[in-house]
Amino acid sequence: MDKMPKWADVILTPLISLILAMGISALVILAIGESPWMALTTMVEGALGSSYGWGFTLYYATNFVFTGLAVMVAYHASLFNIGGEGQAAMGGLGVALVLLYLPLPHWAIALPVAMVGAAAFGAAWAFLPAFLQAKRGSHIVITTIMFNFIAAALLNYVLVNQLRPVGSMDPASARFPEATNLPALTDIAAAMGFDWGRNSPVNVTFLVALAACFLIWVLIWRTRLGYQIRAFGRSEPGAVYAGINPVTITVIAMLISGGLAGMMAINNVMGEAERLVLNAVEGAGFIGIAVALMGRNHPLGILLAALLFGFLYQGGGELALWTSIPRELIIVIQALVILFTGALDNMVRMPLERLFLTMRRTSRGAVK
Amino acid sequence: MGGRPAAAAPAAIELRGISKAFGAVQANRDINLTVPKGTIHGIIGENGAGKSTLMSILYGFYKPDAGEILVGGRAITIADSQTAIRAGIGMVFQHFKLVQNFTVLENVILGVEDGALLRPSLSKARGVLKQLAADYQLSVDPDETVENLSVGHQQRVEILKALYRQADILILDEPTGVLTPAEADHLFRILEGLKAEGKTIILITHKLREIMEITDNVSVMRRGEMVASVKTSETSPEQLAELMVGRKVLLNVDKTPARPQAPVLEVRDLTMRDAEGVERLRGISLDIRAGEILGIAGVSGNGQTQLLEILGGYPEKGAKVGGDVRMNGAPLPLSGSGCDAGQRRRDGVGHIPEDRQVEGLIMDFTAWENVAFGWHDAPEFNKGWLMDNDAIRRDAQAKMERFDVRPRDCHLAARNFSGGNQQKIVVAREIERNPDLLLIGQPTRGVDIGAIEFIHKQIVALRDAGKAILLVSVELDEILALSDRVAVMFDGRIMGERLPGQTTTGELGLLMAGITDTDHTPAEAGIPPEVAHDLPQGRA
Amino acid sequence: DPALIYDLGGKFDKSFNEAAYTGAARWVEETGGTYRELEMQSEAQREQALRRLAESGSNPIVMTGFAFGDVLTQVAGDYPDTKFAIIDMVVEAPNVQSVVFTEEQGSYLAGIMAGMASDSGTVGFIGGMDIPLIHKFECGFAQGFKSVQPEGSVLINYTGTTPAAWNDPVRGGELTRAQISQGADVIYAAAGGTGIGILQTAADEGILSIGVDSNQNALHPGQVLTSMVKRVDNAVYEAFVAGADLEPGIRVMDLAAEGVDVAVDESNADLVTAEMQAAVDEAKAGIASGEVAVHDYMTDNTCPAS
Amino acid sequence: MNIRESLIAILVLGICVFWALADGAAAQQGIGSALRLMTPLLLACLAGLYSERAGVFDIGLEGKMLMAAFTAASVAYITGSAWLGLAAGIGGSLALSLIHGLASITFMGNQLISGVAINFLASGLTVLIGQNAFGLGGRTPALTGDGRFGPITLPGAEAVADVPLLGPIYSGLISGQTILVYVAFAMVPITWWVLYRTRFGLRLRAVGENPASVDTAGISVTRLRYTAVAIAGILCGIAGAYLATGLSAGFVKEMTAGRGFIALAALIFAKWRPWQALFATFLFGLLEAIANLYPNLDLGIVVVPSMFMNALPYILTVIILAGFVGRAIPPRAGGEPYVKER
Ligand SMILES: Nc1ncnc2c1ncn2[C@@H]1O[C@H](COP(=O)(O)OP(=O)(O)OP(=O)(O)O)[C@@H](O)[C@H]1O
Ligand SMILES: Nc1ncnc2c1ncn2[C@@H]1O[C@H](COP(=O)(O)OP(=O)(O)OP(=O)(O)O)[C@@H](O)[C@H]1O
Ligand SMILES: [Mg+2]
Ligand SMILES: [Mg+2]
Repeated sequence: MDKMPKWADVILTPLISLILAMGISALVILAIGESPWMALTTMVEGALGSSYGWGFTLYYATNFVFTGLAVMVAYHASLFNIGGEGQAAMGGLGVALVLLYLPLPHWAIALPVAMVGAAAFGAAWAFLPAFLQAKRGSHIVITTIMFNFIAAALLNYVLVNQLRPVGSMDPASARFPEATNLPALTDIAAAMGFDWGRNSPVNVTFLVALAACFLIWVLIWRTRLGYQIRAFGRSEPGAVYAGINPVTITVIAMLISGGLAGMMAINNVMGEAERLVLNAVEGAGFIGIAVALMGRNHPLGILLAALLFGFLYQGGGELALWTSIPRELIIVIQALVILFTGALDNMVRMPLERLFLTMRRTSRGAVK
Repeated sequence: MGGRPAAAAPAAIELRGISKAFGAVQANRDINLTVPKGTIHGIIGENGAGKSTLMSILYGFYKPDAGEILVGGRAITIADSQTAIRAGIGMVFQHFKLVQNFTVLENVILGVEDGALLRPSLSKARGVLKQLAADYQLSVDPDETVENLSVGHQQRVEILKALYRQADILILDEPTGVLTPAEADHLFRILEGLKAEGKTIILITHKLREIMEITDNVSVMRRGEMVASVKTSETSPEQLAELMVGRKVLLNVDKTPARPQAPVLEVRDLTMRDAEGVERLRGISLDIRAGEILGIAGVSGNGQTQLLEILGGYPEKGAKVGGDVRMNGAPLPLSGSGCDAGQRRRDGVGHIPEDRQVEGLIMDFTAWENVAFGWHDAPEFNKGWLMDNDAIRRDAQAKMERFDVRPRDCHLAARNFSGGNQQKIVVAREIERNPDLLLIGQPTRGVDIGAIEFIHKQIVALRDAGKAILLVSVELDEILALSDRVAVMFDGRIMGERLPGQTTTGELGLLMAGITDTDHTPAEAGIPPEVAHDLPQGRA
Repeated sequence: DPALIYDLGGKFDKSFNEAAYTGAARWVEETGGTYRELEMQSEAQREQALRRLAESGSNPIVMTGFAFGDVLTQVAGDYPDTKFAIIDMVVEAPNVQSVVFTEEQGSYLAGIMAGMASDSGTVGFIGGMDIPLIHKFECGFAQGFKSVQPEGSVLINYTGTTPAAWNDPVRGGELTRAQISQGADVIYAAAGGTGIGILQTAADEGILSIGVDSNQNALHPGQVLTSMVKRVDNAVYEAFVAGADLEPGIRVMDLAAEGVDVAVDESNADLVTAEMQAAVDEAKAGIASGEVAVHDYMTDNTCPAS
Repeated sequence: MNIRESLIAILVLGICVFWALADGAAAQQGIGSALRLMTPLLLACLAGLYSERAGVFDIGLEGKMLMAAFTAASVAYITGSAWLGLAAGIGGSLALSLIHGLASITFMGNQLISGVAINFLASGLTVLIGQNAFGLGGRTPALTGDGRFGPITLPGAEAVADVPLLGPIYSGLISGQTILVYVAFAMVPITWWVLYRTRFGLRLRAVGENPASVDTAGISVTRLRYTAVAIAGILCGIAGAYLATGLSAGFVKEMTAGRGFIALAALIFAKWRPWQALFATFLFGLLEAIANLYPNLDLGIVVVPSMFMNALPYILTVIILAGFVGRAIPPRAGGEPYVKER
């Protein structure tokens, strides 16, 4: 029996939580002697006020969608994958190898091939933790943390010693061939005849991310595999009774998860940097955890949470770029948003539920 | 059974106008109840009627929205369980509140330690426990970890907890749901002993026989309200059943003699060693023919679970299984590929597992999702790559209709149904698959009599449709009522087979304790002496 | 107005970016002018920052760090009227000045001083993240040391493989202790914020350390042998002074151009003996005349001295 | 403890003995280094142990340590007293614990999200406040003198310094650490004792396994869990203070460098037990110390690049975990808020 209408739970609760987070952020900004209003307008203007700002917001959101989905798929199998960071980094390696060593004449061909490369490398990096968890009971949280460090070391080695052009100071691969560069959404808009700014990093990968949201939704809630993943995640003995093989499902779920995290590389490595740099993931793997949890492990929620974080990233970036507010403030704001919408949500929900319950009681009383 | 008259003395417990709502659900509505001192008071009611809630309020676990509680004639506010304990109330919950990886001693002293250090409390408790064990024949090894105890012994621990806290008023919520007849009988003798000492007991149960046997008074709840309170001596099971359910209930299974045909399942010399190397099955051989129900009686933990799991296609991890099992003449693989629960289902084996909440259902899934559970590969539930959710929902709705699952809402999560209704979902799912062989474990554990009647009918109907049924139950009554043949399991062996019409609970009870006709001492293979001496004596 | 963009490490990294800031601050002090400054949050922002600054009329735009190289190559052409200066990287474009430092030369001098100060014949090098740039420091240092003590040995450690390697003073301290236990009595820290822990531990344990980038001698007076200063501040200052007339092309900030040097001031005056100073001066002259060739790791990714 | 349970201990001691025999001097330095490196890990690990044993998962160990490192360094700098710094470190960490408690106990929120938020909060706030207060980009000025915890020479250390075996161990390793190291090590038997020998420990373990059992015994689940979370805060506070005022001399942004996560890994490794936590964190410290001492392992044919030596502790962890440690079962009620009525 629901205590309050679904819309209130889905819209009202997060909204009020968000307002609370913003309120506290405003206090923090006041405390460091800046104007919250100016900060807010700068953020909104910077993130949403121009095609340019939107471009960045969506670009970041694309990263978070992939890592968020990665966390989500594993989470449904009751696996806490905090290895998104390493898997995304390895995905970048996959993209780089594919694009540097395969002759791909056009981006439309390069994209699917690179996606395979990214997903394969990301999945490969998730395989061992998954296998060890399933077969040996090695806790996936430890192994994925360890694999993040190992991925960083491996990537460092490969970039510095193998992929770096001789004489280059930058531990980064060579640029990918021109032909494989993904069109930015602004270019697509221009080709379709309207002007949507230029030079913003959001590219076709955003559309891939939207498709991924949809496909993952289908996978989890519409396919047998998804059903098995969810059933296994809720009850392992139940899954065994139902003929669902725990080892297979653990491995498959983690492969999908790792593959998704790896796919993030399409956006940042292939779409934006157009070469592989060190630390290309920049913490998106960890943000993915927050995004997935805040999105209540549902693709639509993840999309919204990713957009919110994209907004915070870009708005916050603008704030740091063009005002004297230090960039760490944005981290604080992110923290508050995560805290209030993700962990303290019941602080808002409980009184709301009580309100709706009394409202229902009194209205029922009035009818009688 | 005459409790001493308590005419002048104040009632041990008096509840006045207790109401409690969980969100929009009114679990208790304006309840009044008086329990005289030194009596055993029964409370019955359908699943979800509000019995557990009412008792939890009395024990300070929930706070009532309205109402008054009088203990020994004095009105007190029971804000938490500590208050209740201090007022002399003890409660054994329906779902035990034990810490599984603690020892018995640790569980007993939790919350009533004597000081900041454990050692003195532990040694004191050890002494008290020894005394209690002697006084009430409630012996358990104080140093054993609770998860290693059988449910029956876990319940003893719960009772010991209450006695250790010197409870004068003892509430037991469905204590016999998990007990063998012998254990239940033993429990009742303890309760009578306690009553003789002047203690007051409130007993919740779904078993009318127990009400009639031991209580002085009985109260009936329905949909959150107290609909009747009567003297046990002035009522009958039929009347109580009707009060409870609101309609007439058939208390006995109505079935015609079996007409068995060709064997469906042939098990030869089935053995099993678990991952730790313990022998769980020691050469089981049995046959089940189409159109008959083979009942397996036995104290739980004697290999029934392993038997069901192996036949169901999922022997526990690391187990070694040997022997030969054939279904309709074809061998069933017992390990490796081919031995999985999905394949078994395709081979025509249905399975109602012993624990509906851990295995049979995914509690967070909706009812309709659970209707496809285990059968998610079935062609009618799938459309190419995708699952056909509409088809599953239609199927679920129809099944819930036929099996009278309440509420009839297939979008509700399984955990929001009462236990009886959860069980109906599982039964509907497995029976309606029309399997050649149906494995059933504990079909009616904790289910109210209305639902029991229904589930029993369905099982018999399946038999009459010519299917083979393996029924495992610790309820001897149930075994005797449903089975066409009864096999008794003890320590991984079949001790013997009987025909229900030609045996008694007494004889079966002996077999369950590992005692055969030729051998009248308890078998050495690890049967605790207290079980042996708890055996029911000729209650036919 | 000119503009300055700091790399991801941030303005106050106590080393490279901070040196750039110092240069800009000096310019402000001397000219009273104003400038814009930005700190990067993410890789993707680099291009955005460059374009926005260029479009808003900042000129010249100075950026610190090789990581801007790739982006600048893309962007510079779009703003032919804006001058850019990039530090630590060569970008070939008509409106870009590429400022590169000969860290190997400065490190060579530091190596000479270490070699003369070391009694044990063992010195240490601790780098931050394991990237080529830092190997350049390492290699120059090793060559300088070997030129004094050909039989001596150089212990080499890197803090890590993630950006956390730049901010882990605890690890830096432990690496220092590890090197000390292996006999090192002078340790050269090229590790950003991690270096703070290295210099601290060296001071605590009573051995000498060598700072990097900025002059860190004063952090532990009398215990920091010297600092291999990399005059990013000069590069920034000069670029700011040149303003829109900034000269494109490669600008090599070598010893001769006072782009790199070993710092001697009152904090370490007592440590630098006269013969040490003489040896350094001699090496400087040798390098200037081409008599002493210090190998640059970057040319072939190898180091003759290790 | 059976053989399997004490495997980490045997392994760790085995490595130490082998190392000491092979290269005594290096081993002494390496083990000393391991002791220092493990101290913050151990404290954070025990912090997690209290919290998680009470059923509150805590992935915010990193953030709490970071906050503590910052507040400790700031106050130690301002007052010149390491002890006041320690108090401030504990205070800073406790403040975050309170938030975690509020979110995961009172408001029955998601404990993982709360932990993530705390990590972000600490990472942002430390630099923000630090920059505002000291203007050094989040660094605090270097601590000197009494602003730091100095090494303590234990009685008799000099006397036995030259005795073989005992000398290197007692004078070289055991003596000469800062007080906080001894505190950390003392916390292991104390934790064991509290957990298994006191009423509080019994209740704490019970509330992490089955909060309903505690509730029906008339004990407040909320109060117990808050206490546990607060203890976690105090221990993280000591860990952070040790990082900033014991091991180094001031705060540098992000100076915890992932140690909170390693502590978490160690906690799982140790299966939530105090003695095993000691050995698990020692193992991590030891592996790191080994990697520090042999940065370029020359295997004759190939020189193992430093990147791989850097990753070696993590690789070995995975191998050990998969090879020996087996399944780790967390406290049964862990991660779940105690909800009585829905
Ligand atoms: N903790 C709870 N939170 C919300 N609702 C609850 C809770 N416990 C019980 N309820 C509601 O209260 C009603 C009464 O439940 P209760 O457990 O008292 O039934 P019962 O009579 O003990 O049933 P059974 O015979 O199955 O044990 C249920 O229908 C349920 O909806
Ligand atoms: N914590 C709870 N939150 C919501 N509903 C609950 C809760 N606990 C019990 N219920 C509901 O109360 C009803 C009765 O539940 P309860 O657990 O008392 O007995 P039951 O499930 O009917 O079990 P049994 O068949 O074993 O007697 C069910 O509808 C159940 O979903
Ligand atoms: Mg019930
Ligand atoms: Mg009940």
